[in-house]
Amino acid sequence: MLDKIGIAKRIAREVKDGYYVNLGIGIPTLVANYVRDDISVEFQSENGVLGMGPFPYEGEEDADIINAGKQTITTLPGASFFDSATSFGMIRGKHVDLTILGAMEVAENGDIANWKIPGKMVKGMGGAMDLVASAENIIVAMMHTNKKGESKLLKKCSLPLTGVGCVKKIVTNLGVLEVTPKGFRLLERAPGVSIEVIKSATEGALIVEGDIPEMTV
Amino acid sequence: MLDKIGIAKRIAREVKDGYYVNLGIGIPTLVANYVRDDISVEFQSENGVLGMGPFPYEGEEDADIINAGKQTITTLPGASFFDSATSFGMIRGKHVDLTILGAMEVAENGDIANWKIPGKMVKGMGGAMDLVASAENIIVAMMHTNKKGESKLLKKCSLPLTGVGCVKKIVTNLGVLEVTPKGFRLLERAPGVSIEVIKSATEGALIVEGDIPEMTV
Amino acid sequence: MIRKTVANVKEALLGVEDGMTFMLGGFGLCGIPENAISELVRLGVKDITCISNNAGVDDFGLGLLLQKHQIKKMISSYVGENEEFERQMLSGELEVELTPQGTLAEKCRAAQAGFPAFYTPAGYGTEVAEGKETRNFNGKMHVLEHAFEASFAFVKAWKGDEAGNLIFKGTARNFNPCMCGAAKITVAEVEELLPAGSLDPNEIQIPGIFVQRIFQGEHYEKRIEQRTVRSRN
Amino acid sequence: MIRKTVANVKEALLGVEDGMTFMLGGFGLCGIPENAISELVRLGVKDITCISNNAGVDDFGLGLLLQKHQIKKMISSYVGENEEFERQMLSGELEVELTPQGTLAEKCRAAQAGFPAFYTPAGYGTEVAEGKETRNFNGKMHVLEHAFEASFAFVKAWKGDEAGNLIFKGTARNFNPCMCGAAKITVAEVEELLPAGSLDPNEIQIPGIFVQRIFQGEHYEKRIEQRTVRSRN
Repeated sequence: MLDKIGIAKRIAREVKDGYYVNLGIGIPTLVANYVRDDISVEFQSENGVLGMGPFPYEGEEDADIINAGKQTITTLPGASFFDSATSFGMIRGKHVDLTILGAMEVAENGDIANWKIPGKMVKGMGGAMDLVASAENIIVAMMHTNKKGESKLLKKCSLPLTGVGCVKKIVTNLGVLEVTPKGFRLLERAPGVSIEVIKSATEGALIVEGDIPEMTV
Repeated sequence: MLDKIGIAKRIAREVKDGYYVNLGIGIPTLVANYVRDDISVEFQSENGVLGMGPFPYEGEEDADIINAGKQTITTLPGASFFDSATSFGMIRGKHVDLTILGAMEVAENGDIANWKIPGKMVKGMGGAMDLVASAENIIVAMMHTNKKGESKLLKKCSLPLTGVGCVKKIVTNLGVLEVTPKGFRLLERAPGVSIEVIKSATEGALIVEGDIPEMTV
Repeated sequence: MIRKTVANVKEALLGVEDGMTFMLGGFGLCGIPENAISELVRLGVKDITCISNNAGVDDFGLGLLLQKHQIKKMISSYVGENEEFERQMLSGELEVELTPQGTLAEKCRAAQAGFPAFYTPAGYGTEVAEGKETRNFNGKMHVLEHAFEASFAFVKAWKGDEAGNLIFKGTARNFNPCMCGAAKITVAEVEELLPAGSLDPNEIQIPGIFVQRIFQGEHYEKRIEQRTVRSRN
Repeated sequence: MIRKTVANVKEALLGVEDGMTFMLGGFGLCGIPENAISELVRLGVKDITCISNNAGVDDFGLGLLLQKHQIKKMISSYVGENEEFERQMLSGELEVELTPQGTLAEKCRAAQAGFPAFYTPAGYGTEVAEGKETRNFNGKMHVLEHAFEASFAFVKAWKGDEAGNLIFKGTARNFNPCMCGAAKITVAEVEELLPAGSLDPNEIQIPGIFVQRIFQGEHYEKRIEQRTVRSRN
């Protein structure tokens, strides 16, 4: 089974040379730490920066330079700042190659829900609806089940949707799954996780064909 | 009767303090020379400059700084450069207060034609269609009749239109006219021009009510 | 040069009234018009609608207006990190219209640039699209969204000049440029107000034509929401 | 940092083929991609469609491609000052689609920013709107216009860096920024190509994400169309 860092490490392997990547808040943010350093990647944050670097050294933080999680950041050589309309032009115009974000639920047809729990707190969708509606390559990073042990990979989302039929791949603590027209196709098992465990944690249609390798992280 | 400079001088009096003004090619360009110097006005050129100044001194011309007529220009303190989409955002968004342009024909309902003579040369509409479709305040500068002596103030335009029902005021070599729901209302006569002369040079409905003063330029 | 300078924040906010719709720049607490917000609190205008990506925190930014119950409605994309906001929303005191962030930005830009409406794929198939026109372009569904209408836009820039020209800094740029010229009156507050001609015309990010009033803010706290740092070792 | 530099104009134009649609920046002869145009002439690609505000003059700019009969169709707003253009258009050799200038700019920006279509008042009631959908918004009629589709965009900037970031100069900016990222491949030529980190991230006008290839042009003639000057006396 993977922990959050394990999920981030596994997703980092999906990041290819030359990719512009938008990372959501939470596990996705961690991905930046594990991308191979022999490839060139630029991280975009939808509040208006391309070429994000690590957190600033203590005392060098600048209130005017933050990421979409409102964390103080730095920029790397080649970085640029821009306004919000331009930022979402990058996203909507498919210039960002990969979007990695968290989810509360994913359905077997690729629907995703991650912005609202009716009756409870509504924090808002932020940029997530724009990202999932536009990105060609969306990876969801999440736990396979919620705190109550219920599957988050469903036949149909129960929560208000963020986007329809958009998720391509899911990396959970239990494995890697691809969204196909027939449902969630299991690609890899997390270390030490059996197919039976994944089956019982997946409510939506699960496709297990051939040998499912245990992943190496 | 006014010459081109006279028309430009008369139109210059329509330019008010605080106006952003777009000047078309030809007579309109001359208007800049006659605006009172005790008011603040900024000239916009749709190719991407606000705060245009006079022509550069000989030897100081810069190929990268031109107006929409492709003439080398200078900028005044407070000027800015911007891209074409932003430039037409200023125009479409009604941030430009006054548009002054030439015309081949104007109709009594405010239609204007100034970009094409079928069968002859078609130079194109440039920014004129955007300007006339968006500006709240459009003044046409032109001769009252064409080279054949035919009226350019018509019941209906015969040439392909640039915009519909948009012209508010016309300053010609013969006078100043306002477009009203009932037709061209004569406001002023050019020096030495009789109402009869204007009537005979105007094909569209001409409204002459009360005393029509001779203009002072 | 058309002069846009006003003496201070009081003069800058002349004409502000109860029930109006305001746009406010900023992302979280980054790049917010701190001085305009303080003056709105002081003026005590009520029943206002605020178009702003976020709603501040409990004791800073738009949170200050929420505390005083001056806001009737928020139009935002993300409103977390604010307990008073949550309380007012859940109790029904506060109306909230959540809009995808890119749509929010473009609704501002559309107002600025004179586009009445636009089609975006964001939100299609979600409750955001309920009651809205949808349309297929190139095999993909889009939602028709309309330009915002607001009485005032309050934006914050880094440097500005007497002609209203603006330059922003870092990610404090965010929604600020998009809101310039997107309301009937745009009020820009800047950290440094310079004479016309001080800024290179080539480096101006928002031309003064989009700004009606400009003033230098008295004080900027620039509070950081998430101070994340690394140590040198 | 994702490196966008290519060795020269030849490498920059790899993949260019007969029958493609190209966008070319510039207003008149100001800010045109001189080196890309020369290479298109040298390559002799035929039957191309050019999206460009103007068509150059007889012996410079796009006029060079017209002379060689390489252009099948021009999409422009203004095409005066070019006798060969006139001759080809009147004889039917050249197809011409005239588009209002603001619409032309926005059709580029729409392609860049992922908007399939937009409504503009420009051209309503004229032959430009013939066959197009029209619609009333707020009592005013608008025309539905669609985003451009192009294989290559050729733009010219003043300074650029290895990451593809661009800064333009004066009115040579014009359509160039709008075309970046508006075609499948954007090729930027610059007067000065700098290492990444040389440009202030705050002053970059087009982020490198919108540019696939960048090179420093060998030579810029920068011809002036209308040299207007005043004397010092």
